[in-house]
Amino acid sequence: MINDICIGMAGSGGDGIVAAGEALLNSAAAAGYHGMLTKSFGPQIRGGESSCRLRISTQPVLNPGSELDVAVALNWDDFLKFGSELPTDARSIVIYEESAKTPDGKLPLKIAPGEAIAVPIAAIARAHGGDRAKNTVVLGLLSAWFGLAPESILAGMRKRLKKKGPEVIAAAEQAFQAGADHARANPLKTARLMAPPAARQGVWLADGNDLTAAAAIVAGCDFFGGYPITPSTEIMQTLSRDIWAYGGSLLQCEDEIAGIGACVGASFGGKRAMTATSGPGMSLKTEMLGLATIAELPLVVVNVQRGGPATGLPTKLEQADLFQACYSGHGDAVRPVLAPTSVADAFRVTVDAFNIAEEFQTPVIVLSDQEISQRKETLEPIDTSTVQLVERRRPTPEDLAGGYKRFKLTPDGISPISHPGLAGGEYLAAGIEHNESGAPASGGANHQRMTEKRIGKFAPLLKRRELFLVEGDADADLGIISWGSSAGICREAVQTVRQEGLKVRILVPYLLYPVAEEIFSDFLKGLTKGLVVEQSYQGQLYRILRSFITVPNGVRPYCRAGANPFRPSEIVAQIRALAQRSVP
Amino acid sequence: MINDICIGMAGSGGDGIVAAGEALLNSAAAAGYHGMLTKSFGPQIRGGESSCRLRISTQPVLNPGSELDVAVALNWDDFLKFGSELPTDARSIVIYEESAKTPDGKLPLKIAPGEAIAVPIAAIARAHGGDRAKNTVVLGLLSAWFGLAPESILAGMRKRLKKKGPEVIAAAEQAFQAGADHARANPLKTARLMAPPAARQGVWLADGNDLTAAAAIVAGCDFFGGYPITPSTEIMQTLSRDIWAYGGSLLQCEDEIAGIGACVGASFGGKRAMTATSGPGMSLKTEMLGLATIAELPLVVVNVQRGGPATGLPTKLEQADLFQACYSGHGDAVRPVLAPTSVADAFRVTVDAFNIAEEFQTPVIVLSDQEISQRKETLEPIDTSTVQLVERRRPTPEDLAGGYKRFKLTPDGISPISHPGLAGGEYLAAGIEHNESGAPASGGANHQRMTEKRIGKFAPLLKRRELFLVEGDADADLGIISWGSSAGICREAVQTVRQEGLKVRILVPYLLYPVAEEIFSDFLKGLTKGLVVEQSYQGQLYRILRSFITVPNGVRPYCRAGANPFRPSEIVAQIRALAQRSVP
Amino acid sequence: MSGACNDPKTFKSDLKPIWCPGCGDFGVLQAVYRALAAIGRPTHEIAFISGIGCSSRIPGYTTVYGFNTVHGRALPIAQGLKTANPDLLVLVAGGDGDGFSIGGGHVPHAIRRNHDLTYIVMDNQIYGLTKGQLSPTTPKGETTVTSPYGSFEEPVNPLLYCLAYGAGYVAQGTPADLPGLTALIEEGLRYPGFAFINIQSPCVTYGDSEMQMKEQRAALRPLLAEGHDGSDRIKGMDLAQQYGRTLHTGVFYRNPTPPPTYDQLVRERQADQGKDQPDRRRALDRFAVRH
Amino acid sequence: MSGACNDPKTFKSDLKPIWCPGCGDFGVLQAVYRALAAIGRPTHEIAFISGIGCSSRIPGYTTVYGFNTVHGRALPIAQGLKTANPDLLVLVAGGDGDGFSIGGGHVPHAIRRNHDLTYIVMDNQIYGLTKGQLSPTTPKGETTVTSPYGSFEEPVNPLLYCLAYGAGYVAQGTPADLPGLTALIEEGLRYPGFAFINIQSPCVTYGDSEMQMKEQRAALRPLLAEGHDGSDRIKGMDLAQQYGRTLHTGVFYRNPTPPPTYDQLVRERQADQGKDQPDRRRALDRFAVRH
Ligand SMILES: Cc1ncc(C[n+]2csc(CCOP(=O)(O)OP(=O)(O)O)c2C)c(N)n1
Ligand SMILES: Cc1ncc(C[n+]2csc(CCOP(=O)(O)OP(=O)(O)O)c2C)c(N)n1
Ligand code: SF4
Ligand code: SF4
Ligand SMILES: [Mg+2]
Ligand SMILES: [Mg+2]
Repeated sequence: MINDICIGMAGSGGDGIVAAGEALLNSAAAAGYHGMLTKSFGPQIRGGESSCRLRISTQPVLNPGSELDVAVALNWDDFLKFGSELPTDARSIVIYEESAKTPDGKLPLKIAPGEAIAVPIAAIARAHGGDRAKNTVVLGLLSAWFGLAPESILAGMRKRLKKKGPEVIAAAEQAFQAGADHARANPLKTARLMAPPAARQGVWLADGNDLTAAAAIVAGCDFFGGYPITPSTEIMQTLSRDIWAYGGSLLQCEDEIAGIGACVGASFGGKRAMTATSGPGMSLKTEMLGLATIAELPLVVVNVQRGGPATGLPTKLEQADLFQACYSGHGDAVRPVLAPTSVADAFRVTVDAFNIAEEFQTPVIVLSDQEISQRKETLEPIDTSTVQLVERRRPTPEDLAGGYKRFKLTPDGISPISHPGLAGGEYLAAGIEHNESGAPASGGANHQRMTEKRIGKFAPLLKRRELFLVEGDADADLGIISWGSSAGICREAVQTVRQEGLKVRILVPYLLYPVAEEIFSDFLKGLTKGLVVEQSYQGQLYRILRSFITVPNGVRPYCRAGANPFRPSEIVAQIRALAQRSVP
Repeated sequence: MINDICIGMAGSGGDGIVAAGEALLNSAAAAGYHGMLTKSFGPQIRGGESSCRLRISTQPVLNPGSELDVAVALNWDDFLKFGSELPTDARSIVIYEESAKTPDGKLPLKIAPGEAIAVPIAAIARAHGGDRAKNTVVLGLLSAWFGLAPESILAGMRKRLKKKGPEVIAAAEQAFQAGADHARANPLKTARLMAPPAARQGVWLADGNDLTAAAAIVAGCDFFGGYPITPSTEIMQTLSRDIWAYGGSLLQCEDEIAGIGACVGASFGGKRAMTATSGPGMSLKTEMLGLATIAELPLVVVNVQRGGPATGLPTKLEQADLFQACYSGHGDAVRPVLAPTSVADAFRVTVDAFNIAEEFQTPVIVLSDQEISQRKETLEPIDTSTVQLVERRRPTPEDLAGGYKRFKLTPDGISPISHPGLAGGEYLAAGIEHNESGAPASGGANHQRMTEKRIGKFAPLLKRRELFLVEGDADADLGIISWGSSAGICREAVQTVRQEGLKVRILVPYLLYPVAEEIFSDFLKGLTKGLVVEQSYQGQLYRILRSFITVPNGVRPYCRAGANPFRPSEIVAQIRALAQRSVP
Repeated sequence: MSGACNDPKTFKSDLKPIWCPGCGDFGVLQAVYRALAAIGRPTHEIAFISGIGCSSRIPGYTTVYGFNTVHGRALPIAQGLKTANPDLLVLVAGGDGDGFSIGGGHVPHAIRRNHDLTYIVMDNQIYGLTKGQLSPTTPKGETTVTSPYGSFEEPVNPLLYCLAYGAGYVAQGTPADLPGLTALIEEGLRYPGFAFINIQSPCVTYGDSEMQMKEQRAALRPLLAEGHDGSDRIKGMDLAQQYGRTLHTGVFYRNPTPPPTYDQLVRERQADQGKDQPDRRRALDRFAVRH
Repeated sequence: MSGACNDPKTFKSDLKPIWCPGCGDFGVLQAVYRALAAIGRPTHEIAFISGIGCSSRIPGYTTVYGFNTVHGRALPIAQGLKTANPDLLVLVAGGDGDGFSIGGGHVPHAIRRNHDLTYIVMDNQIYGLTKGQLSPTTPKGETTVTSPYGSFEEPVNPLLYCLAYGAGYVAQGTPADLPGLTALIEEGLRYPGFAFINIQSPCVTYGDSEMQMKEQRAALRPLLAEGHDGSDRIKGMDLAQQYGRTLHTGVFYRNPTPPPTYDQLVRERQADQGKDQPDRRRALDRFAVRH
């Protein structure tokens, strides 16, 4: 019995391989397993190659896994196009279309897999409903060989095909059974059956973009303004369906500048506003972010990172927009930057982002990434009844009585904020430097005070330990820091090496900026070696940390450019090697 | 006899106080003095208050000076509006309009000046040509009291008024003489006459924007695309007059995105291109900078910094766009950032910027600032005959013969670049990640290689010691780092304290990014204390340095928000205090 | 804020305008005071959004909620404000550069969405605030500090553009005819949908002579007097072609049957979609695959 | 590059188009090959600039100098290229979103400057590359993934806009009529000044039916056949109003007396200002106040 399985599949666009992955994850989730699914496509809009990676486990999973336990290739050309995204090793079981066999029978893989099985998938499919049934045959094969929730798969299939009538359902069942029969008739060299899932109360399934959109609704988002861009578009798509029902509204704008501009307007009007984009759009929003900063308007900006610079790698993972998130605008400005590490996190980070925006009257940047945004993941049910929403500080009647000062210098740097509609709160908001009343003011002393206010007000944020996750051994001399979707990979790697007896600890910041110097320094205390792991060539978080805190010499960046994600096994190897090395 | 004088004057818009400053500087320069003039205006376009600061010296000057030796107030309201820009102290001589006397005769200054002289400036003017002659009377006063080049002033006046006819000239001469007569009739308590200038071959006079534009012409600039924005507009204005004569062209575009876009197009076409803007425009150009980076197109982008964020302080000095210059775009990208420290520097930095852009096929950002851009400064004549222009690496016939590879991976990371018009060099430039030929490529390994190429190619730049200025004592344990217009203030402060016997050294980087780790580390070696001086609230260079090199604990940021510039005397005081402090 | 909402003085703030003496924008400000007084809504129910430029300073001189944003982006900001707060009366103002150069990409979209906004452009054919550069409405051949030998480009035609974009109310006025301008702004504010008013507001410092107001008054050609009552859009477009040559004032086009505004459509959809009064806290329920 | 410049195959690159089977852009590409062959200039004298979108991939499928830039900015880049290199033949291409949404602010300025560019928009009334969102030309009420209950906004009218902006050549074609489209592109390339060609290029994946080409062929309404020869701009504007309802093909307007292009004016000024052949190294001489 195994507890965790990692399956990768690839085929041509029409093969429905991604649909098979979705069906398998849905069924496994319904059966009570944990799991996640990531998809990858060629550059074509339609046709071309497509693939997915599926991980199913009896335990919670933190990432899409390491080398594949099972690889399914409907043809080798397509499979090989995904290179490092579908890595096999000497332990993998490779299932491939029999007719794709090379004349010499050799597999086009660098490492010979543990077991290679040619299956006449197309032929079986043709016998049971035709070419389009190939993915159903694959489901049959997988469910029988690996004991993957056959009942649940069949139930899902029936539900999905209900509208198409009983004949279609029957044909699908036959294809599925034919696959399963083939598997039973050709058992694996070593059986690898999944252990049954633990009994669970509830299982949720979501991808990052969809959950972010829903989280925004829970967080009271009244307005969304945006412009489509991969891989963030689904946030707008979901909200364009759902936001109206809650009295909210949405503008698909003419560009990203207008998108964030509309949010600035809505926020000026007292509403909770959000926009979502990716790198190129983020670059265009830079000026408007500065306006929201100086006018001290709450605003949530989600950047679903993809590979850069410029158009870069629109459909691939990279974590290289951190510099931009922290430092993009002209002038002295600080904007909080948060990052989820998983789909589940997307909920709390989105709610936190709205709350921080409102509390501190500031734009907040959420750095999601391509992986989180589009991977489907099982979640524990989220209890929304405990969510606390923070409202911006409204002026009291006294504030409004004697000449309302929108930018009043208060001890905590936060001034009561009015909005159009509120009698007595009229003021001039502006992008120009202003005095407490909002009138333009160009003096140096005033500018110093106002800059201090706008930056100093974030001090309490740096104390919020709940925006950081620390796991592992307090007495370790080796530590890992990682963020975003790389963090889930590192957390698993840390668990693995700790089970091997190594002492390690890991810090995962959800709040990336401003740098919570004390929290990072506390974590680093006692460390002589370690890694800051991030999917960017420059190791951006490492650089930013160094500029605020003393990072021990032995703690080094471990990073590379995107589209070639880390695997837990790789990080495990790095930690092992580092543990053995003596650092002077 | 004195060798250095610092004069500040303020009045209403119509008073012509700035014109008087200009006339005085011109005359002093023509006479062989060194000097500089900075101007400051109220927010009004016309009318309102205006002021200037003028420093004249027998020695080269590096900054506008400390507290004023001489203050001229045509009325107190206007004078006081300039607060810290026109600081007086107990040594200052204050000359003010008699009718602006307060009833109790007290001056509205915090510190009583060394000498306060009420002059019936308006009355004298009315007797000699009317109200408009007030500034001419002031010139007469100053030239007589301080021995400031009367012949040269008169010659300048005659030249300027030539077109207006002999009567106008005679009236002006009378007003000037009346002022001088008044001064002679009312000598200062202690005479302060300027020493005569040293004999000099040539004296040039220019402001930063004008010199930048002219430098671009020398540097071979073929194309300028831009959009007006204070305080950079004069660069475009000068080029819109001059560029055509050299076969170049210019587009005043509809916005800053189009401005830099046009430059990207011109550069793609093989031309040397430049744009100039300030913070808000820079924020808008972010996306296009990424395109130029990934397409590896040479391009010079001048950012004349003003106060931020957002509209901020459009006419005031700040050095807070460094974070943006280094880190603004999405994705992993490095773009060289250069900064002049004076008007004279604007020449070499502009030429360097074009050369670096062409050599490394990259956008280069020049961070000028409001002070440098608009202050007028005397310069030593620049010998343009020794200027070397670097051309981008063109493809050889062999490169073009066998399938030209635009992004060929070469040992130094620089690939021969063709351009439309060149037969055989056809290629696809793109914002999307590409392979060596330019075809879109989304694989991780290729992306890693290409990122490495784009960032690694700058390695030779980090060895260029000529892009750094080091002055002072090699055996000092106290050091200063400063950049941009603050650097000239610090250099003078260092000279002053060294004359007092303190051991200090100073590093002024013209190349701010990428960080030349070795050069900075060499400088810091042996230092136990010091200051990184910059006009930004956050101390941006200090932060960036820390993220790459180990900055000794005793070396601290000394910084504040803009519009309230440092003075040499202030830095001197800081250095003295630091020298006395023992650093643990 | 206090004072009667139909007294123009109610809308005058303590901030002293820093425009040059003789600038046309003073008159525009007066017309705005009067038009707002004619509408009579309280100051806190009004928002006045502008970009950057001399003209864009105007909201600061009023007592309503003002937002002096960034150059060229007043319209997107106003649209977000209005969409999320449909009960507000929202004015938008800016210069020719702000609106038709850097902000030109936003105009067609604000118009085709038909937000209920009133957009007044103080068209002085120059960049005033930055001291005299070529603006998109500067006549071809004109010399400015950035076109010292004369400009190469045909000017933008704000009136024709906005008509082509489908604006329901398109007018032109001048502070040289203050009652006329006031009436146009008032009508724009009352028009249910996007209203565009181009104002020939002279820049006496970088563009026009000090006598400009007088000259304009002599050159005024009220459209009504020419028999154009604004109901014929094509005729409006034809007349708009004379922009820059003839100083037509009045209404080029007024849609006699205004279609629903964006804000109305939004409210209908909200009512429609929200009729089951969903609870925000249940927005995640749909993610459950096993209960 | 080799091959005869009047052979369409000369312009076909090795990169295989990754458009969906049936996408209209394949036909546009063919028309471009043919039009370039008809012009007969060598590949290295041609530059093809695009934005981002399915349609914007087109330069990569040709053998000329291509630049697949960023979303919406092809026109400014092309203008800089052409101004600095007036001898090149410069084509610009993109989608309806690229050109009239994010890039919409650049169109009027490229046109009023009258750069000698040929701009072809593959108008499929949808965002193809990002998978089916509302585009500026999507008809009002249409459902897309971002307008699941129908869109609120009136579509942009690319033809009317460009006519209002003053373009000297405005045409519409479709790959369903390949010879017609080829002729329009060729004429656009030959037109001395800004030429705009709107192409009804169906997106079969997110917009139109697989039968779209056939349907278009049936719906074609050549302007010439309707008696419009393109010389009357106002009539062109009137016909352009039917955009989205009638599939007119052909030339809406062609300026019979094309004014000088921007590039010509630039050359004249260069010749004029540069007649004394100044030396770049002397550009600083004017700063001397004492010799
Ligand atoms: C992004 C950006 N670009 C440029 C500027 C500089 N700028 C401020 S106002 C202005 C133009 C003003 O002209 P217009 O809009 O016609 O207004 P006017 O001053 O003539 O009333 C410019 C270019 C800016 N503030 N922000
Ligand atoms: C700045 C920026 N915003 C958004 C995107 C995402 N994006 C790419 S293409 C596109 C729209 C494509 O539509 P269209 O221009 O009509 O071209 P089509 O694909 O339909 O041919 C969008 C929104 C981007 N690449 N860059
Ligand atoms: S510069 Fe022109 S537009 Fe600006 S305030 Fe002065 S007159 Fe008015
Ligand atoms: S998505 Fe549409 S526009 Fe894009 S390639 Fe496919 S059919 Fe063509
Ligand atoms: Mg203007
Ligand atoms: Mg499209």
